[in-house]
Amino acid sequence: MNMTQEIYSASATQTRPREDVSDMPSVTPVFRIANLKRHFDVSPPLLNRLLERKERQVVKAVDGVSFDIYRGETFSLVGESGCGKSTIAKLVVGLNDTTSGNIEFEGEDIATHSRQDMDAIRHRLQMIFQDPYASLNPRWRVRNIIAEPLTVFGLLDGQKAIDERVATLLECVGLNAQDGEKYPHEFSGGQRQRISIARALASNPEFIVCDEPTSALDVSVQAQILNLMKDLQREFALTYLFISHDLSVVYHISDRIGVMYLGRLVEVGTKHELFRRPQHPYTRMLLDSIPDLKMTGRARTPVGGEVPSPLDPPSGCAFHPRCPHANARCKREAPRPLHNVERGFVACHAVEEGRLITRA
Amino acid sequence: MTAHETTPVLEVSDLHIEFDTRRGALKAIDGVSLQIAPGEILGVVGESGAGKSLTGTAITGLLETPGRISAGQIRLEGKRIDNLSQEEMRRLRGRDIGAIFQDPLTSLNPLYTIGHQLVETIRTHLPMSKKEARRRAIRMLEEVGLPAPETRIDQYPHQFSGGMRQRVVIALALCVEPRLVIADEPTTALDVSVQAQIIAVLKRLCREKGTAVMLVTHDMGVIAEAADRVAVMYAGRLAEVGPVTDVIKHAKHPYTRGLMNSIPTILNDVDRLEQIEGSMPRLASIPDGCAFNPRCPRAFSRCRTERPDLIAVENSDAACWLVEETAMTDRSPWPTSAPSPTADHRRGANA
Amino acid sequence: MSTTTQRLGNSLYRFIDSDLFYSFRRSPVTIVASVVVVTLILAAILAPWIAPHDPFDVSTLSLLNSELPPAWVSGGDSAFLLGTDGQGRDVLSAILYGARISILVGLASVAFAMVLGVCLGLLAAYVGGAVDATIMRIADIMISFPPILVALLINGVARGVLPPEMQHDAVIFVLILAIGLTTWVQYARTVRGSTLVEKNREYVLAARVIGLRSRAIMARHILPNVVGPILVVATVNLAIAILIEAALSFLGVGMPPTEPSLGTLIRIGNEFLFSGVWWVVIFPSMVLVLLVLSVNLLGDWLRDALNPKLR
Amino acid sequence: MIAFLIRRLLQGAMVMLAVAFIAFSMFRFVGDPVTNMLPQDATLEQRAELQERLGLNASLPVQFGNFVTNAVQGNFGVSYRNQRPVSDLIAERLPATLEMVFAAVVMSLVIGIPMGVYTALRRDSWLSHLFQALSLTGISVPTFVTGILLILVFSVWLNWLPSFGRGEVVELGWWSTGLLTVSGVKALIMPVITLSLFQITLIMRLVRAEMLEVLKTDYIRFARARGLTNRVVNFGHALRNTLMPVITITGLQIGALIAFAIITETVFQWPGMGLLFMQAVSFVDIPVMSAYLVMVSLIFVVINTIVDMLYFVVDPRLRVDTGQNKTGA
Amino acid sequence: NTITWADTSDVYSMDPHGQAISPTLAFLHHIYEPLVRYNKDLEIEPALATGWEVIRPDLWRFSLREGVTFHNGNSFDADDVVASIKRATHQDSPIRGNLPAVSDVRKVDDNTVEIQLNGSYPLLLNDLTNVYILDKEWMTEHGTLNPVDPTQGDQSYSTTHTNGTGPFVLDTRRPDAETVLTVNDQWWDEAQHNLTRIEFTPIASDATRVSALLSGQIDMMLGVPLQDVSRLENAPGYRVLETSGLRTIMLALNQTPDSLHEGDLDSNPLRDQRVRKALYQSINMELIRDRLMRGKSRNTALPVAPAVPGYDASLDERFPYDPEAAQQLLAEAGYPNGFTVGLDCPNDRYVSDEEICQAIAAMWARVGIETRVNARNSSNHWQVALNGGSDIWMTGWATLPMLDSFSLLSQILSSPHDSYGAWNPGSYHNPEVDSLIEKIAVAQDEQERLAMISQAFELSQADIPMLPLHQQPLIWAANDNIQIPQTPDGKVRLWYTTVE
Ligand SMILES: Nc1ncnc2c1ncn2[C@@H]1O[C@H](COP(=O)(O)OP(=O)(O)OP(=O)(O)O)[C@@H](O)[C@H]1O
Ligand SMILES: Nc1ncnc2c1ncn2[C@@H]1O[C@H](COP(=O)(O)OP(=O)(O)OP(=O)(O)O)[C@@H](O)[C@H]1O
Ligand SMILES: [Mg+2]
Ligand SMILES: [Mg+2]
Ligand code: NI
Repeated sequence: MNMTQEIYSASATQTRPREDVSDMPSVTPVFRIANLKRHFDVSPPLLNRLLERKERQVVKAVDGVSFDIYRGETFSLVGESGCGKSTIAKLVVGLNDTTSGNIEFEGEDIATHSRQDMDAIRHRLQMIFQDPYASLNPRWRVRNIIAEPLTVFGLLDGQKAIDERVATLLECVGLNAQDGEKYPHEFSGGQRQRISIARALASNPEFIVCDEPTSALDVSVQAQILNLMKDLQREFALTYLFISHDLSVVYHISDRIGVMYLGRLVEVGTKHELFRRPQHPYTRMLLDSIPDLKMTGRARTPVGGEVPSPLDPPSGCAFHPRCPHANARCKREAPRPLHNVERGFVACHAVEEGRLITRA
Repeated sequence: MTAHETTPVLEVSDLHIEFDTRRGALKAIDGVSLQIAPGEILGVVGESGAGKSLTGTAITGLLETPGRISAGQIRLEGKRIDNLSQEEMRRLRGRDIGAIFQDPLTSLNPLYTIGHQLVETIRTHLPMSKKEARRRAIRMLEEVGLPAPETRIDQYPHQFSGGMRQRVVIALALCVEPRLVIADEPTTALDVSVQAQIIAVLKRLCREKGTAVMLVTHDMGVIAEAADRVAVMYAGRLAEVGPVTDVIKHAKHPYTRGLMNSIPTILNDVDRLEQIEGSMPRLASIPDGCAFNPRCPRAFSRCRTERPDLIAVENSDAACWLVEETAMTDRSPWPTSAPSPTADHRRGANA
Repeated sequence: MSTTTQRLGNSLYRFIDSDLFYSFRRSPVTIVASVVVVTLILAAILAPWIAPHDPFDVSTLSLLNSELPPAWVSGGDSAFLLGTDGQGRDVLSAILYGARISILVGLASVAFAMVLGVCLGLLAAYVGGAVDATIMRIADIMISFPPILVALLINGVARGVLPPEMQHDAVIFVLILAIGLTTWVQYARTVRGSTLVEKNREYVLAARVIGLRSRAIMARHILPNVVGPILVVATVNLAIAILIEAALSFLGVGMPPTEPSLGTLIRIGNEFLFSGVWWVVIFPSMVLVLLVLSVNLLGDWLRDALNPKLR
Repeated sequence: MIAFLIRRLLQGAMVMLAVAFIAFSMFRFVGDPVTNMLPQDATLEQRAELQERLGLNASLPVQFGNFVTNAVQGNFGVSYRNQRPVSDLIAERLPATLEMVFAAVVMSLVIGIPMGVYTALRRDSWLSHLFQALSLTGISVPTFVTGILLILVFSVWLNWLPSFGRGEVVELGWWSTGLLTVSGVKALIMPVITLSLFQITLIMRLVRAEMLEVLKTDYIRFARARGLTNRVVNFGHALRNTLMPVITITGLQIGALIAFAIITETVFQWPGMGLLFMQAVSFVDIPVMSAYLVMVSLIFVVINTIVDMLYFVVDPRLRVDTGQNKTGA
Repeated sequence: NTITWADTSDVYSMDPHGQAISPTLAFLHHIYEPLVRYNKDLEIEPALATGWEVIRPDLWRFSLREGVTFHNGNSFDADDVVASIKRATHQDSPIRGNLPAVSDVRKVDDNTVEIQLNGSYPLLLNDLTNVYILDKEWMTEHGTLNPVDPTQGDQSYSTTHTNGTGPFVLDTRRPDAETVLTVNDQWWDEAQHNLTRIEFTPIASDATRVSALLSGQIDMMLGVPLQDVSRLENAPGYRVLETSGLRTIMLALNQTPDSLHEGDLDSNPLRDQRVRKALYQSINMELIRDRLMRGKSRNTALPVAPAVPGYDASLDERFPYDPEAAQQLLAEAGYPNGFTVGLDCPNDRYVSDEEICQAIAAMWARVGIETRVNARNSSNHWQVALNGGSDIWMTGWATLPMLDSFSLLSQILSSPHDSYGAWNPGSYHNPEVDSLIEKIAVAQDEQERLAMISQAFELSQADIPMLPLHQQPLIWAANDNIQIPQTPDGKVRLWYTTVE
């Protein structure tokens, strides 16, 4: 038996999952993302292309991604750097325009929304960012930072109402109401992330995108923030799109997880499905590469090779150069999602063909 | 303990580092003592600002004003190096002490080929012709797992990926076979998958060459995987030092314990993580007594007045009064199950 | 009411406690420089009240008083502390009024260049694409053209275009325009650079998530964060603007002798240098150098103080 | 690389055209050459006739068209004042200005860079402070004041150096050089000092600032950590990286120097292009003014292009792939 | 013996017919010669012509000097004179205006030429002093028989090369840097100089020029700034040469427009003789002379200098300086509180031009006239002034090259018509003066002519068409060992110069 398997079985036996797939909070997706694409044109200028016979270069940052997010759940995206996680996050909150595909928020396609239409729903979507130092305007008082969504959306009238709301929000995220008078640099990283969260909560959103909210924080602080997020989720019935490359964090916080590789989702499943029975070879590899505390001295099985350049992704299944199970078909043909688990899928020829035995 | 049988490669005793600022001297490192034996990998962990890098910097002699070593000694293979002249220290660097920095993207001079940088390093320390040095450089690149080193040696840093560059940096740090390598967060800037490769390379090479390594990181996973012993730093002090398994599994210091427990794991499903309330104090406002006392759930009056030294307990040393007390009462300081997390998270971080 | 005063007090305390103020207090040279600058600016502003004579009021000039040496030199007249020029104009008063014009031209052209440069820089960085390319190309052209030359040209054109009776009053605006047009590039570049950095900062993304319009983001978020570098450029450019004005006046295309700036005073006085009437050139030169030097010192200090990397 | 060059050249052509147009349209306004070209007793008809002959009555686009067509062929007309082909005049003056500017550039680099390096490396030594203080004074004293003072001291009081002109020159083909005679070199000293004083301090401050930045970078720290000698770190690594922006600025500054030469040449009566220009301005010698502007912009364009090319030589990041560096993570 | 000297601007061209600029023509006189020339007392004397007779009022005959050779060795004869005068009066010649009366020139024999005028014209000799004779063969050889018109993009061999008959030969020339002449050993005249070499350098900046003299780089300079005179006088080894020049500085008054450009008066006070007189009487010329001009200028009531034919000492009495009277006059004219007026000045043309304007502005201010001084470089100044854009403007008139009062009368005091009154944009108009001027133009009898000139001056003086100020000084400085004659026309004649 291999190490990873040991973990899977161990976790399966040790604890019961908090919630089962069947008692998920909702069955209607809040978000329905279908065949979403976002390409960036990074070609050299025309003259260079003409003279140096270079091709037009396009980064397919997100290249046909489909998934649903259900009300009240935490859906996570994991994957190596540059695989397109942040791009999806930005697309979802409307910071980026889609190249093609749909983003349906409660049945409305916001990808094609006009500015005005978008304004109407904007306050229901919020975002928390990675860098607690860069995400707060250093020249603004915390009070104003948190109040900004309130004033921009015109949610509250009167300075007094706003002040009260800010105070409540500050306390809600575990800070003092008086802290509003201070400037961001007077806070530690963790406290700043709390301020970010308070700002995100200000407009009473239903849905929050969290782009690596803890990866810049120390573990002890990370625990505080993760706990806070969970508490808030319960209290305000929030839905999270959570992005991270730390699998342990993802495992801890999410209900369902999508694994991305070079702009595509290779596997989606509930966290227990995914961690106990990873199907895609890439998911397995990722799981194998998690360093784990309790396994001191164990050599991880490093994933071979490096992430290919997104400018020039491999043909067929983008993972094939690093995949131990790749064959000719993998090189040729991109796999289609195989919906073989509830609320999830896997995109792999080997799984589809049954060449790969699902572990555990 | 076996580390004392031979002279340690590195011996830091009671190191103090201060920064002269406008508001007086700040004690950034306050009495840190460490030893690393040949071939041993000492992991140094701690929160951001705990003083990990500073310790490493002091050892390599690269501390810059306004920072200065205000007390303590640093010995390399028994020889004092903290009082060496700049020039003597420079000769030591690279030859006896190698260093690896966090960001491989910026550690290499973009204007020179990696070969140039390798050869120049080798020739600075070893009397070699250019040709020999180049041959050695190619061998080094091969050892760190750079494919096709003969051709890639003449390329510029920007032609390499992040992981490859970090391999080059490792080659640079190890090319003269130093006795000690200070690796300051060598994998933080890299992807998880690449991280594992780099750690593997570093570990293999140091084992093979018997190089002692001080591996600075805040990633417990990396420590668990690579280190033999761990030093946990908190607010410029050592909280605990001990063999990696002991520290991780049976931490003696409440901070270490809290730290370990706050790391999410896929081994079990928990709804809430255990959390240490508050955050590390700023250097200017380190509390009296144990630096951890305001955040410590088990702090008692002595902790607030008297500063604990490292106290040996089992295989480790921990700077905690609890350890001393329990040693006397001969009872494990910790109940088998962790104390339940504080009830109200909202009172959290107002330290 | 009390909260505002408290807040004010708070801000004051914050400022006094700030690193900026600390580094200011620590640098005697900077303190001296700022005292000089403030004194000169005050003296210039208050010139109509503190100057012993009004050099613009020609009816008070008398050739009988021409070329009197400074009061302490034999032959000097205590009514004319620093002596008089060939028209019998009090040199001290002329310097005060001249500094007034030099500083006015300096400040106004810096303000003009700043507004222009900041707007264009923000626009270029935030809109990007063709707008960016166009603005920056123009900037490239402008920067490859030395200010003196451009200012000479603008001056020439203005002199030709304006009806003769307007030229007299327009000179100062022409100078401001000319100097402003030649120095906006630095602001644009600085702002563009900083904006490109800032606009991808997450706090800007956060504002965009809220749906804040670009203009509001630029004004409320980005601009306050790029003032530091702008301030540094502005201080340095103030010195440069004063020098350009002086150079233009020296070349004879600046302020007319009836409303002399420091540069004009030097140009006029220069002709007297060998003839022993040194005070008409030495004193204005000293004031000019002192002014520019102090502004430069302030700029230097500000640059270092605002650059955390150099601390 | 080729694409880059072509883009640069196109850009240069655009600049030149823009400059030509600006220069040209502006000259309609700078004054009336007629009064300078006729004796005082000239009659009204004589004046009208001269105006006509000068083509000042033709429409602007027509004049501009003629101008550009001629200018492209190197024909800028004949100077009203000197009555010689402007191209000859410029060719005659060019060596004087270029020699002075070149000497000033060399001087500012030779003095400015070491001073900058020194002040960056020994930030707290008294010599550094002295250099710093000097540099501030250097950028605060107007060029003309410097020039006047130099003349006063070295020509009038001490009588060491000539106060005007180029001294004796030697003709090397069409290039006349003052560098080969004692009096030529002596004549060069004060103008060059005047001209380069500002540049020296500029270069020094630039080098210092860049060097300080570079010294903070990781690769310098890493170079130190590798035990490289101070010399190698400071001069092999730090200086080389520092010099990149210095190249650009120096390139740009050559342009500025040519412009500042106007003042220096006026003060020292240096028979260069700047003096020619100033004389042309006061005489309203339109052909000379336009030619000067076009010439100066041509020099800028050429220098900037050379500087850009230099970058390709110096910076390996540009040499290999131009489009790539945008996509880095 | 070398003399190195400096003037404020360079010689523009080496072609004596390519321009009409006085200093350039004066310089070229060292190389080329006219038929008749001025001597050092400003009397006309024979040069290449030995004699002349007026055959008819419109036909003059000149006998030419024999045995003269050009610098290239060619001999001088009537063909050269004919070719040169034809060249100078050619349709495209820039110098055509200097010979307005000549309609034709004919060779009679090798040593005699006849000049045909288009009417009676008494000033032909004056005009001829500025027309130099070139060698016909040389011109033919180098294709420069036709005049050179730089405005047409022309330039020719003669712009940069010379071949004259004068006392000096062009050695080298670097425009704006240095022009070197060496002595012509073959000169026909007896040399009164002892020079072997002349080096000429233009130095525009006054301060630089003075320091060049003081540092020994030059031996002589023109245009000594007033403020440096005393210093040079006191410096050992130097000598200051000064004389009152021909150039009379005046303020011209614009009576053309119905209202002034400056200020918001809706009448033109300058049309009122009382106002003009008030302006006149409120200027304290003594003070200006003593202070600004350091006693070097010569205050004048006439627009011409004493050396100019037509000058009449009896008329040269200024209205006294009298501010009270001026105020009185202003009040009488209906401007008891004065008015605002513009005073336009060149700042690079005359001695202390701008300063004089400023001083006058101060004086006028004291009688209640607010004066806006606009100083411009001369090309801008003239552009504005001659197009009627100024209220009051400074102008100077030296009557050069003609050196006769007629020049001033016809250009400034005559109302504008035909070739008259080009410099009278202010529309001064007095029919009596106009008709006198027309008579003066053709008067053959010198005495009668001068009388008429005096009469014209007297008539116009009463009108106060402009405010005459002074004759500006001509100040040169040279090393002690240089002897050089100085004439009011300001021309340097080095063939009279000796160096010890
Ligand atoms: N504005 C852009 N222009 C061009 N390329 C872009 C842009 N934004 C992102 N990309 C490219 O798209 C790809 C995906 O980027 P993205 O930021 O979504 O990755 P990520 O998964 O969030 O990575 P990380 O974990 O490092 O945050 C990358 O290759 C990136 O270079
Ligand atoms: N130049 C300096 N001036 C003042 N304080 C400094 C300076 N450099 C470092 N410090 C302080 O020294 C302490 C230790 O810093 P150090 O870089 O060693 O932390 P670290 O443990 O490496 O943190 P990280 O994980 O963020 O790298 C920090 O609190 C820092 O604020
Ligand atoms: Mg991301
Ligand atoms: Mg660190
Ligand atoms: Ni032991």
